[in-house]
Amino acid sequence: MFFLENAEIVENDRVGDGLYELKCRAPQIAGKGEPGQFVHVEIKPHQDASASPLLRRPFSLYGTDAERGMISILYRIRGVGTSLLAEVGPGEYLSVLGPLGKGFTLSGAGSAVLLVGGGMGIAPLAYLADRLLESGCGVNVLYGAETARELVALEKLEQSGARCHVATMDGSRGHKGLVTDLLARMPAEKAADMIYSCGPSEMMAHVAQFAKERGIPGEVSLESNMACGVGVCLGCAVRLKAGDRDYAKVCSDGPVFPIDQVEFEAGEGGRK
Amino acid sequence: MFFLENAEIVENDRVGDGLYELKCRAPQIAGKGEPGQFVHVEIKPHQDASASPLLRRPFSLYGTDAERGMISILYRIRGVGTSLLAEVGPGEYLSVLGPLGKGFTLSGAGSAVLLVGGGMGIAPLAYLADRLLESGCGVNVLYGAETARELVALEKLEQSGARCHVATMDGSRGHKGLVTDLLARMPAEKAADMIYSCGPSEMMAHVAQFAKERGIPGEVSLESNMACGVGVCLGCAVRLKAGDRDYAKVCSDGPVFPIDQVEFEAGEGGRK
Amino acid sequence: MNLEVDLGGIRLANPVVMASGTFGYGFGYEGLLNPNEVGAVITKATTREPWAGNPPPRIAETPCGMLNAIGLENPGIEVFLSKYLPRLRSSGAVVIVNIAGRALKEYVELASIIDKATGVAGIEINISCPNVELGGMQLGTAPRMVSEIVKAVKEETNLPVMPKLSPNVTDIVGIATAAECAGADAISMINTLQGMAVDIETKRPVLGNIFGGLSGPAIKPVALRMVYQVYRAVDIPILGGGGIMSAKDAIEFFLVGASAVSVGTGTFVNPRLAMEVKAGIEDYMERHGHTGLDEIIGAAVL
Amino acid sequence: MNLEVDLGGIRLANPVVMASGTFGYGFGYEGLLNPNEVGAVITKATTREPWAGNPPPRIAETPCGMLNAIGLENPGIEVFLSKYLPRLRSSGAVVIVNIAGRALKEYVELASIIDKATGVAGIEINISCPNVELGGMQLGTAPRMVSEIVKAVKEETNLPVMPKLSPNVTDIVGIATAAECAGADAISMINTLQGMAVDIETKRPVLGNIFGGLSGPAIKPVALRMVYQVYRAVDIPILGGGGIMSAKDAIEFFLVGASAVSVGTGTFVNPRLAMEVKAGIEDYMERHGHTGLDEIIGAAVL
Ligand SMILES: Cc1cc2nc3c(=O)[nH]c(=O)nc-3n(C[C@H](O)[C@H](O)[C@H](O)COP(=O)(O)OP(=O)(O)OC[C@H]3O[C@@H](n4cnc5c(N)ncnc54)[C@H](O)[C@@H]3O)c2cc1C
Ligand SMILES: Cc1cc2nc3c(=O)[nH]c(=O)nc-3n(C[C@H](O)[C@H](O)[C@H](O)COP(=O)(O)OP(=O)(O)OC[C@H]3O[C@@H](n4cnc5c(N)ncnc54)[C@H](O)[C@@H]3O)c2cc1C
Ligand SMILES: Cc1cc2nc3c(=O)[nH]c(=O)nc-3n(C[C@H](O)[C@H](O)[C@H](O)COP(=O)(O)O)c2cc1C
Ligand SMILES: Cc1cc2nc3c(=O)[nH]c(=O)nc-3n(C[C@H](O)[C@H](O)[C@H](O)COP(=O)(O)O)c2cc1C
Ligand code: FES
Ligand code: FES
Repeated sequence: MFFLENAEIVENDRVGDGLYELKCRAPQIAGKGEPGQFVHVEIKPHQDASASPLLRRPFSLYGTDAERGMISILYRIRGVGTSLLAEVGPGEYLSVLGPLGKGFTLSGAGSAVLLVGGGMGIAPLAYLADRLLESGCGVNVLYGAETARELVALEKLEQSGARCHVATMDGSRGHKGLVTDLLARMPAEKAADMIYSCGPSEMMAHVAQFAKERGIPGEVSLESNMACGVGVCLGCAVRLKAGDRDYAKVCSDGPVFPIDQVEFEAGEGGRK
Repeated sequence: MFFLENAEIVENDRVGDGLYELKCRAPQIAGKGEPGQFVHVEIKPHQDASASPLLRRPFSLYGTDAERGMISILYRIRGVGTSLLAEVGPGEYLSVLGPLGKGFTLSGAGSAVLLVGGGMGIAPLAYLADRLLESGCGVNVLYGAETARELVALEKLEQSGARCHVATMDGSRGHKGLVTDLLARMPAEKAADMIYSCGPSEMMAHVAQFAKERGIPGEVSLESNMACGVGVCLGCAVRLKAGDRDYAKVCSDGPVFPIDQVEFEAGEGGRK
Repeated sequence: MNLEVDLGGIRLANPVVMASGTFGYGFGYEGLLNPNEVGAVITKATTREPWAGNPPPRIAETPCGMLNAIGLENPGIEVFLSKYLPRLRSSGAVVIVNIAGRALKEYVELASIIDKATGVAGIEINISCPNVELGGMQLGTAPRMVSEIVKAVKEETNLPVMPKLSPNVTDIVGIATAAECAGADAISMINTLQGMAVDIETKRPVLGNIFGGLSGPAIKPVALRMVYQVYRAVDIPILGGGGIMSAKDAIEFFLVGASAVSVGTGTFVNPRLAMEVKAGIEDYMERHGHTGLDEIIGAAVL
Repeated sequence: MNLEVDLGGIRLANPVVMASGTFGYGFGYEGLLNPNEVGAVITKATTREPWAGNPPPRIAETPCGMLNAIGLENPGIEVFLSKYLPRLRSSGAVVIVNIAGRALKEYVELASIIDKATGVAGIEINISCPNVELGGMQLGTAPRMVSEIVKAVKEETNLPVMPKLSPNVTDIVGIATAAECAGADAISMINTLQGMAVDIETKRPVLGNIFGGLSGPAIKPVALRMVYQVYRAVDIPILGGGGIMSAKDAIEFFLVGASAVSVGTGTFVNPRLAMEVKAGIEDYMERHGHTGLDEIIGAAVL
């Protein structure tokens, strides 16, 4: 069950270099959305009509506020669609379709979970952390970025009570290097009951390896070019494992998949 | 000689139902533009990319102010391009190509001229009136519109010193009926030394007939769909007379043509 | 206002049809757009056996259009009949099954199997998919092949049969008349134009399959031209489409000779498009004083 | 940075060429874009005798594209040679003359006349115009006809000869290889896709000629696909174009195998486009560490 809402933008703020947080009024989506699900957003056009995007663009829910009827997304400017999205302002309207896809399986109260996110992969994880903390889980977050200024979800994560461990490639905050380096520092016993991850493929590959070694179940959120977003066009297909005969649809079989069902090829299915 | 200018919009005001006057800073065009010439304007895109215009749109110069480096156009919302044009505001920029085409032949000082305009056809004539009055001509204007509210150039014309005779279809101002009805009221002797006209084809057809009967030379400004605006694409071709073997290019052979070179077919070449 | 139309023996309550491959098996947009609201649902291409489809990426965007290279991924006719058709049937939707294959034999088998099923209103023969190595478009670009396939399918079934033509041909009229002579009940057009996209940073084709099918507003002028040409040449009804994004676009197709219109890519942009098109057609007809679609079908054909 | 390129014997100082019919005889944009700044100017189609062209309207806009139905209006070869060529020649521009006709004989005559003129760098054979009743596209859609015309023209002249292919064909590779075998020095592609537009208020085709040629960004995916296919099949250089609106678009054409690019409709939108494309190609090559165009030509062809 999903909705098509003409959502009034309440804020669309620059939160870092090329990074934006957009909040809009979409009460039906706000009432139903779950962590890991996404919205499919129509983009306003470019001055050059031939460069204007025809298709919608998918973004993970970064948060929902059912009471106020608001949803938020966190996004990075990547191409023409996201550039144009950054130009809309409060009071304007966007057509938003959602919530779409399968979200994360929420762990039971009391369990200890580990979230590993890189770049924009943090968006669905930050929303997930909120929900897990509300339900009484212990939440550890390994959060990686290029540089401290890009750790745009850190404040939100810390405020909601998650224990955050940070890595930046330039060492401007936390560990200098890959976020997956931090995995090695996790206690050998009971590192977590469940692992959730979203980010670049290389990162998720490491996380999957770690989960396998420690025998911890987990889930990852994948990415793919989309047309419909609802499972009818078969455009978002990914082969989860090299040997699979069939393709999975990121939009409706996922975007969240069990971590042990995915083999990560360099560059594919990941989020920057 | 023409220019491509990125023109800052200074005002784009609604001056009547679906009628707008746009002023922008285009110093090179302002310095060279002559009455009857036009500018070719790039249009900003539509929310629906597939409805956005690719091509520029032509508009007659309604006025130039070489000192302040400003030009103005007067336009009516007709389709998608003009609708979008009405949405741009002061401070925004438009790419403007011009001045293009052949303008009106200016009459010598002291001559008595007659201008006959209908609808948006008044735009080039109002600019022409200005110049003719400056050079010491006596200017009579026959100005027709559907209703008084559409006589948006009347004030400008009267301020510049032209003698205006008005006709409206609904009789809300001046003569009730066609502007060409006013032709019959012109003095039989020396009605004018020269006639200039722009408007619907039916109107121009009457004016041409009148000019022929009285033996007065004249000029008309025509319209046609355009691509390049500068004479290279041959897209704006019109057949001036039914018997002609060749087509004329409105953009570069015109838009102004000697009145006796044109046969007016209903609906073709006119301006609403 | 009567929007009913007869598409070669398939009765449609309204002329807006969901294009194959863009509406799955009818329930992808449930709640927003239900299969029984539209004139008919043309299901995703079904083959004899399951097909895995092409490697990703399968989608790329182009100016006013998109490329797809799905490669006819589908679970095969048996799964279609057991898993998807029953639900569609019970919804009350008019179901047209789009069939594809690598060779004549597969089309024949599919037709004979579908003929025995209940709840199918007609068959659309996909001889125009640009995204598969064998079959698909290859079969649809020679009049003789088109004729053979239509004849063979007609022999297996009493259902109305509608070949879907490829625009990637020199002579669309030759193909259409071949189809008509072979006994086609209607003609569906157009499928996608073959195109490609390139990524200048990676210096690679964007699509896993290199080539894909271009759909969306970009192709509308080509689609209108072909419908116009075919309308002048054949007497069977035409299902017209390609780039329809509004009621205005749909009306253009009626005016050049389409009896019904298909909406594809437009649904991805606006999931309610089919219903908005339907409403817009009604408005237009009312405004122009028309009471039946036959008054506008082909009205602009000189 | 070396942007020089050899287009089948025509040496271009830079690879950005003005497409036939969109730059007149070189001086329409004087001051903004001069004929000697671009790689070459391809002049508006010239026929043996003057042609009046098609009735208006000749232009319509479509999503991300435009239709034209000029109908090869031109003053004929004699006027071209006496009135337009001298000025172009003295500007220092590289001039390629686009020729068209109703029959083989006219092409032959044109070639022999142009061969005797001075200041022409090459001949583009227009066998792909969708807007004339006879000749034009009809001649360009059958490999045998293409072969005959190219051979006949080659016999009359030592100038490099470049047929311009129509995209309105089932098998572009067959046409291109026929041209190559017949002795073509290069291939120009693509001309416009045949399309039409309809006015739903007047219920008439928009264009006086009903059909027109679709150009602009809408056709770029089709053009890229065809250049890619032809590049794999022939050894002569390709002048690629169709919908180029930016340096990025141009680079896409190089990557799929074009040796030079043509800019057409884009100039109407942005008169300085050719020079911006040239500058953008230089930037790209610098950024990617390329020193010659040969390093990117065909780089994305698998
Ligand atoms: C389920 C899902 C959730 C996502 N969540 C987020 C998020 O929370 N924050 C965020 O910043 N980004 C997210 N993305 C990625 C986001 O959708 C892309 O960055 C965006 O579509 C790029 O659009 P563009 O026009 O700016 O880029 P383009 O210029 O179109 O292309 C840039 C890149 O984006 C990819 N791309 C293009 N079109 C699509 C499409 N239709 N679908 C997916 N990718 C495409 C291309 O492969 C290309 O590499 C998510 C993607 C998916 C599939
Ligand atoms: C030399 C000249 C001077 C003009 N001066 C004025 C003026 O001062 N004020 C004014 O209001 N209008 C003027 N026009 C008319 C103006 O150009 C059209 O109203 C405008 O192009 C319509 O664009 P649109 O996108 O709103 O309409 P569309 O939706 O494109 O179509 C509406 C109508 O405009 C016509 N049209 C479409 N494209 C073009 C095109 N490229 N060139 C010309 N006509 C086109 C179509 O035939 C159609 O009937 C002038 C036209 C010309 C040729
Ligand atoms: C993602 C996608 C999948 C498609 N799959 C099929 C298919 O399986 N069978 C078929 O005949 N046409 C298929 N088509 C073509 C459409 O049915 C339609 O003919 C084409 O897209 C043109 O219409 P449009 O511009 O409205 O999309 C597909 C199109 C798209 C975009
Ligand atoms: C108005 C117009 C006139 C054209 N005239 C000719 C012509 O005379 N001869 C020719 O070979 N191509 C002609 N063409 C085709 C262009 O040269 C070019 O091949 C085509 O427009 C595709 O490129 P584009 O999308 O960059 O415009 C014409 C195109 C347009 C738009
Ligand atoms: S995006 Fe259409 S099936 Fe996933
Ligand atoms: S608009 Fe191109 S020649 Fe007049």
